[in-house]
Amino acid sequence: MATRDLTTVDPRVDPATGELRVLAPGQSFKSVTAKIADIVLTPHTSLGWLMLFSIGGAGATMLLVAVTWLFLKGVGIWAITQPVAWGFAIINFVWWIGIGHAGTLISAILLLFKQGWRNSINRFAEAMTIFAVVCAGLFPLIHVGRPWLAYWLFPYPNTMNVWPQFRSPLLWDVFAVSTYATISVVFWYVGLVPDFGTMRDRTKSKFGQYIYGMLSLGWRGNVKHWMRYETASLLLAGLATPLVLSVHTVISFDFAVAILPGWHTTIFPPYFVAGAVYSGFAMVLTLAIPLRKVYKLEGLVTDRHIDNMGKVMLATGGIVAYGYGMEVFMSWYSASHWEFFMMWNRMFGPIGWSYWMLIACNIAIPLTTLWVRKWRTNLAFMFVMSLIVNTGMWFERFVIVVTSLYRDFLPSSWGTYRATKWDYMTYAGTFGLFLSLFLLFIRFVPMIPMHEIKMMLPAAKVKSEAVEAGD
Amino acid sequence: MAQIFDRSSNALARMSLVLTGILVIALGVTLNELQRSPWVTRQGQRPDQPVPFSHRHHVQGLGLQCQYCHTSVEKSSYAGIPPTKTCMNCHAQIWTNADLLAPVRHSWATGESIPWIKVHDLPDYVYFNHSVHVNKGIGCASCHGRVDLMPLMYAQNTLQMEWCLNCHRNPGKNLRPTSEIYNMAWKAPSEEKPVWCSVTDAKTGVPTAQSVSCVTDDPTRNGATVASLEMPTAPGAGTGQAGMGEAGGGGMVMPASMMYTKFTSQKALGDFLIDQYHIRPPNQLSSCETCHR
Amino acid sequence: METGNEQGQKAGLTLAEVRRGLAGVKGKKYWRSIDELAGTPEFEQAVLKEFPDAAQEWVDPVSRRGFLKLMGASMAMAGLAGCTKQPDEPIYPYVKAPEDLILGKSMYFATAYPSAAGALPLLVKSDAFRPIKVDGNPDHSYNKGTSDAYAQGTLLDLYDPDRAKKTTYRGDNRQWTEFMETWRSKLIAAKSNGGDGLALLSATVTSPTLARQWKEAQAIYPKARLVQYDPVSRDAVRAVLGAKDVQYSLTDADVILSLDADFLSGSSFPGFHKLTREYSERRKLATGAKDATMNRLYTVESTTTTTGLKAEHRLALKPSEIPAFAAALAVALGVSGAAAPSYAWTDEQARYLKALAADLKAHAGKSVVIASEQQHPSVLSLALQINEALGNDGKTVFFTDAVNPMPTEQTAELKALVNDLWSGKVDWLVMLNANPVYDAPADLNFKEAMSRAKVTVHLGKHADETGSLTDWQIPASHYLESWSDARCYDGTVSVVQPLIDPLYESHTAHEVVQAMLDEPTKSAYDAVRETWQPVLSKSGDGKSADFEMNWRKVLHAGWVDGSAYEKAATATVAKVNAPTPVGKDAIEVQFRPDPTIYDGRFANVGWLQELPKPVTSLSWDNAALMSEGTMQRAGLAEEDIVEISVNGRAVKAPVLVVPGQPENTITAYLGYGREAAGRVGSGAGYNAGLVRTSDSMAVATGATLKKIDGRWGFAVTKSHYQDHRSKFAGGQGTGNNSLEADEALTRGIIREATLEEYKADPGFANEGETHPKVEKEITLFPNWDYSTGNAWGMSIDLNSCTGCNACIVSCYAENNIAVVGKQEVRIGRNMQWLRIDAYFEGDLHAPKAHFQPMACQHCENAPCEQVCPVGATVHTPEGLNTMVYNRCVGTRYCSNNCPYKVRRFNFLLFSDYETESLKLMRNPDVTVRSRGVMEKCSYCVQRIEEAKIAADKENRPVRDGEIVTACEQACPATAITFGNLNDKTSRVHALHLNERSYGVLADQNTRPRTRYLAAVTNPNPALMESPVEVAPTAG
Amino acid sequence: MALPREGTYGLLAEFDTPTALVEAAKAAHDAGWRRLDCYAPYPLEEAAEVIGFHKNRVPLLTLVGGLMGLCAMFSLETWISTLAYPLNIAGRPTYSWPAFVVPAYEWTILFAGLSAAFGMLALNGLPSLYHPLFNAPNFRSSATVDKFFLCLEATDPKFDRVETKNFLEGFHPNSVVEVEY
Repeated sequence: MATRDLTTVDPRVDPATGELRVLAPGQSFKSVTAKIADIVLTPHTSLGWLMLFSIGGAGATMLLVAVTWLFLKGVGIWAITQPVAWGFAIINFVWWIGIGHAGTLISAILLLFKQGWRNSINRFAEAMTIFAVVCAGLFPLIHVGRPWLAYWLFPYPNTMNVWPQFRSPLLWDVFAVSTYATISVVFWYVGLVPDFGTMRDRTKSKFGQYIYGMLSLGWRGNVKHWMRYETASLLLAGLATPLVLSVHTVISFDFAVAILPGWHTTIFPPYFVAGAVYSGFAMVLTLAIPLRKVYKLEGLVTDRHIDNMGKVMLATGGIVAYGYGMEVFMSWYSASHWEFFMMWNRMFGPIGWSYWMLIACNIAIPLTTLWVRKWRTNLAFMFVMSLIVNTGMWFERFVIVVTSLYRDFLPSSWGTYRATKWDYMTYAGTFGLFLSLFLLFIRFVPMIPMHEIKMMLPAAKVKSEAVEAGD
Repeated sequence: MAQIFDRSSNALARMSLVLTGILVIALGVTLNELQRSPWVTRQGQRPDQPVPFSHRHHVQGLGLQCQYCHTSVEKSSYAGIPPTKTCMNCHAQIWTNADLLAPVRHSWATGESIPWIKVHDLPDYVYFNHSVHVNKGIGCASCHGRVDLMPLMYAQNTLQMEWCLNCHRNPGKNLRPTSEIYNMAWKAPSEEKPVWCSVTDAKTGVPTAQSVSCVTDDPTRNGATVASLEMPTAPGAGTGQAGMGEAGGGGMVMPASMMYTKFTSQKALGDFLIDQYHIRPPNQLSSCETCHR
Repeated sequence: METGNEQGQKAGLTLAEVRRGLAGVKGKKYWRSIDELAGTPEFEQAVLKEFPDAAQEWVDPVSRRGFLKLMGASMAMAGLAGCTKQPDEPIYPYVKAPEDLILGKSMYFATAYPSAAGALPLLVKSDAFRPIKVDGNPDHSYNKGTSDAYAQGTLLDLYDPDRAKKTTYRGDNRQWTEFMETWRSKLIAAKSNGGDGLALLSATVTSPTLARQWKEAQAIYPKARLVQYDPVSRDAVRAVLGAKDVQYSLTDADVILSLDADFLSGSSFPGFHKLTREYSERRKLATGAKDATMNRLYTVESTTTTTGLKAEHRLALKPSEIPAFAAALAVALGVSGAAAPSYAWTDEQARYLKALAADLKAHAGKSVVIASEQQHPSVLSLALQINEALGNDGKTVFFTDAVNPMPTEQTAELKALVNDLWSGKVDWLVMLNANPVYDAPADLNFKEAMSRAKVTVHLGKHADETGSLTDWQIPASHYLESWSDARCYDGTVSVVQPLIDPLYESHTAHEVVQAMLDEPTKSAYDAVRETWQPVLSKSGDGKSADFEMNWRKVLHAGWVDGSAYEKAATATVAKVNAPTPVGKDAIEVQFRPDPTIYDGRFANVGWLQELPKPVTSLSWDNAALMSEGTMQRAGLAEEDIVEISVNGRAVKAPVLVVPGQPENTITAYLGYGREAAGRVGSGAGYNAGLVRTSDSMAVATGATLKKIDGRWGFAVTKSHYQDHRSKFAGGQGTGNNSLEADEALTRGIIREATLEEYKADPGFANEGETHPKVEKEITLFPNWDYSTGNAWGMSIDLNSCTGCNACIVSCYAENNIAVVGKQEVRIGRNMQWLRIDAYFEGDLHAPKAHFQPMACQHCENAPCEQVCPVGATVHTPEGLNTMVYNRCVGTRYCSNNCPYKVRRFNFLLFSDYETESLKLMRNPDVTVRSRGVMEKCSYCVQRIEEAKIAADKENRPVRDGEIVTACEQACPATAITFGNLNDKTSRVHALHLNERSYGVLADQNTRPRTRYLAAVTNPNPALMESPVEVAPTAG
Repeated sequence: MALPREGTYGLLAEFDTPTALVEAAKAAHDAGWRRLDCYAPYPLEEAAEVIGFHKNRVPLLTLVGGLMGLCAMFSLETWISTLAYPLNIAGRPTYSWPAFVVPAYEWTILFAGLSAAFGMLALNGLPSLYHPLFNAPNFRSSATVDKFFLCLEATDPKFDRVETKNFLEGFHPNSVVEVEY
């Protein structure tokens, strides 16, 4: 019944299912191709793009300055000290990596679950992943005291006959993150190959033809190729799924394996992963909502997507909330003074405000409002919400790293932590880097996978009798 | 529309893929070689010294003892570079006008040091101690090579960590009787040139050398009638632990002078000396604090 | 990375070269340019506004070092081995080698550090003739090898790059000979009138030779005068005992009373080393629990000191109340003729007095009362009378001739001199190692007075406040550069022999005074020999002996045998009556020698500046120390700037609260607010001397406090956070007890019992919920086997440790630890490998405190090792947790995972690679750590290896006591013991088996190799209702 | 296979709908054609089915790759910690296999993923930037956009320029063009 009414009132709803439509009606192979490819192929670059890009560039430059100064002077220009020997660098690292997770999740896990609606957003979600990992990967490299020796973390034959120490979670990070970056890039590129083919065939410029031609590796849509291609994509998805889970698990080991109260927690892996997806989807929203508006993609990225992403955030946010809850519960239930004091200090210690900050941003605000579909499909609301959640997730890492460290076992060595301008500059700088990379992406690469959209069009269906015909 | 790429491009594309692979590997191999190359290690290079001092001439030719110049090699971590005075001991009388020796005379006259260039130059964070090596049966030649054959001094070995570990992990293969430390021409024992060693039962507190005495010609020929088969092979209840009390070969009854064990391989001699000299086990010798502080 | 090693030898070999290099080098400012400003509140405000730690980064330009680091980086990349391709390194061999020198082997020479409190016999380590470590002389009966913070610091004082380097006349360079000409000609002229108008102003004369020289000069110039002055004088002793000194012996003292005498916290108190040793020996409880005996310490003091905090019963009184209390005690003990001013003691105080008197009576003859020398003379006088009455004289109290050869009442003498200066009676004023412009009493206005003299001469190590104003400034030689002699506490004469040629064109007081004699150019060396010729020319039984041989013996041993003073059981004690206290509401300001930089003479010694002061943990500053009550009544907060007006003078000082400080009492440490101390000392702290007048050298009363604008940034190395935990979180919520100590006790970090409890339950340290015992068998993986070979371990006796800091400075010197500067310390980047944690327990008005030296515990299951991705910190077969600097990439993960937080990280390039003189000082056996590298206590691995090699060469095991860590070596209380746990006969093995031995945080299963002996106190049952000290009445 | 050949590559028929393509392909396959291929702008399973393409070897490659990664890393870790330079780390056993699992796990995925991607390309004979089909004018303009193609290749024994053309036109394609090498 309800669906009937909806059809009358709401054009966005698919009368067949009563669900919001994944694609707006009236798309054809040609129109889809044109719509998506022409965003890239248009020779004229919009002023808005240029402005944004210069902002991004400025940010990236600031990052460069900050890092140069860092290399000249040493990590001492940051606020890190005794006992808080890790600070912004590690916080940002975990934060960015977390954001990356949504991309892989959308492109891999939702693919396995045959969630058709993912097709419209997985391309730029993956791009976001890669750029986020780039920003994240920067930090472990620059945060070490002697960055010019960072390559010692890799096992390679040397004249010292010494090797990395494989019991250290940091070393696990090296492998987890490098694998994650590689697989993400490969997955992304594989997805791009056929579309590069389309671009090759649509672009007028000789140069464009060469570049896209090479990138497409000579793709020509042979159905056998398509079959292998589909298998490979599925396999990659199947591999990326355990990978994405493992990456944040390993990162949570950086803390969970240590003996520090507040770090030494078995619940970290699951709630780190959930938190990662949480923040990741928030970031996808932050990007999708403006993109959709600017490039008039409402037809391809519909309210259905926004709505679903809202639901995912609701779910993951719930898991995160459960994680916080368990931490508090265990600090009481474990009857361990260390745990108890840690939790007390987290809540009411000198920088307890940061804990309440994260509770507000990650639980209080989102988990009370995201239940309502009306709000879930309200763009402005969702945009703001996505920002709030990412702030909250940053504070989660801040709380874990700093408030656990600054008051640990020996009261005599308690200290405090005050970020310096260099901390802020480096952090802000990575936004610039991320922004510029992302802008380059939407300018030169089709931001929505055309062949996957085409598959979803009604015209793509082969009338069944055709196959049986003649038997 | 026509083709974008011509026929050859397929071949090219695949070739380039293969080439990239090869290049990466090649780069790795190069770097790996580079870090061990003389360009980095200075191995075998002869720097320009203020005086072209020839070890060959002084050691092989004139038969000077190593310690005559490197006085503190047995006592200190630092073997010692001879003061100008040491040179002048002789060169006040001979070659008094040789142009080659002008820097020496200048130094002697003005009291300014002769600025030699370090040939065996360890990184500053490596704490090497000559005295313990010399006292524990590592000969000069083992590290410095046949100095007596070097007209101009150069580093025989890389002196890189891997090279040090090579011996610290298996000291036996370079050990020799302390009496042979300064013998440049010392060769590991073999069937043709065996070595006979005897043990005066080593009591703790006496310097290493005194507990073992070795000879290179058969002691049984000159009088000592004891057959070496009566010998306990490689006497050694020794814990191999420096100074952990009872030394190998303790419970022997016969007078020391008569009890010679014959060694025909470096392996056997090495094991024997490891016991006698209480060489620390590899895990201790290759432990970081041994060289880095 | 670099070691002192290479350049050490080079430098050692061409000293001339180094001297050239030293001429006018400006070293690296590890104290950061801004620290010179740091004094001014404006700056502090600016800094506090944002990022105090980063502010400097804009200031100082990108350093050459910075670029080198980057180049190093690229080079490192090139040679994958991580060590860059090294440039040619030169070797500079000797031309003629000294025959007794073996390069690479250190030599040890006996000498002594002369000080007004009595010389400290030393054995100094010298590498290639560069003194690199100062330690006590182990053979000397006075200090038995122990030392103290000051003495350790004198090493850096020697190499201080800011020392005066040239003789100057009104600012331009002159030769020493030119001065001698003028000086001689003046003397010749003055001979006729008996030297009228000649005045020498010297720091307390400690050298018998100098005294002899002066006596002879006096004979020639009867009208010339020598005035001695030190801002920390011993006038009280002079007033009471004249030319005698009093000595204490605590070996047989069951009850010790300290009347404001801070004899445990540092060598500013005469006999510190001996007293601390004897005090702690009586607290070792070596006999085990059953028949354990201990001494008991009462402290009545006017500011919180470690002596007070170590005391079983501490009573905090205002400075002016102390004499009255002493008098009251004397009366209570029936001292004949003692009269106490009537004063309203609170019940607590009265009760304390009663119990104390009773306890002293009960231990007549086995007790001792020690009085402060910085108090009103009556305190010392009364203390001595009490001792006499108790029959302690001859048992625990002895009298000898004064340690200083020319004992005088200095303040009075200085006053007289200044009057003569004003009245123009002085035309030549020669100042020897004194800095009166800075430290003379403010009312004398010495600066002006000095200008009245026709010619002023200053012989000093630095061109300091005085030296920069005098006509002549002559560089003075450091005691490690020059010949002299001095008497130590028991009177034994030590010969001060130089360890190194003077680094600069410096000279000694001996030479200046010698110039007045017949052989004007006789060297200090000859002068000293001349002094002791008669003594050393006869043997013990008075027969004549070979002087040269005896002399060589003396130089070898370091002291003249049998030169100790006779100990008399009695002396004439001047009876001084105790003045009436000024009343509870009057604010008193008392002046004390600083525990780290004394009277300012060590102001430019980075080690001592950065050293956290006992009790307050304050470094790089002094402060107006007051109780919280006083602070609140004055409407102040910590770090506020307060103007203290007293004696009609005023000084601005930052405020810091001290637990246990008596109300309305402000303690001001001397020695700060220097203007011409050098790059380190100048501008640090405020000059308390500005309100110190000649009639209130110890205490100034009737001060008024006024808050003024601005705030001060303190560098306090430990948070002294007060508890605001709500009840549910287990807090008392009074906001008045230390969270740290509460936690420290709950977590079993500090474990303590009273003697009774200990006897009843010897195993108290390893029982109960907060004192868990850890079973080695409970483990997931097989335990590593350390049963063979050496297993290094350490034991620290918390009962003995008095928190005097000697160990920390010793560690500085031994391990080339960098000084980082105030700003870095403020944000917690101080580099000391060893720290002394002080936990205040209970009511902060009358706290109980626990001192705990904390360095790397060398855990067998070291959490730091497991998390290092490059294996830069690993475990050695002998159980050391070793740190390989040159493998470290600096992830700092180890520090995060270290439960003891004893690892230190070079966040910036803290080590000074540029200053020439400092290179000479470095220990060549320890790597100088560069930027980005983690470091920590290594159990002095360089000493371990040295001993092992020596032992291996002799085919013997390392003997117990053969390896002594730097901290152990310095400790006056012998609280630290290091050794081989596998050696069943070693001391440390026994101590680890002691029932009081426990591991800190052992419940984390870290299995520390350093274990602590739980403290046991011996309180007086009569005062047990309040086992903690008595709170002063809030005024 | 990249050898330049002369003459005809095959005949190319263009269709508007996937259905038309599938029907034509099925007919051709039933008619005994074996050297034929279909081209579509998106994965068109049915087309592959009807021309007899059922399974591929990408999964096998992936499995092999994964196992290689696993063995490589785990044995490297074991060798380093127990043989190359055994050190006492925090008193842990030198062979701390639980710690070695993580990197081994990551490398399994890394190698598997790479083999999947590159295996797929290799099996598809990519890159092949030049291909005769690109000579067909209509192919490049629309094959990757919205049109569906069936190509009967000259190498098939049944191939005959005229018959085959007629045969294809039987399916009413938009066009049938001859493709040159």
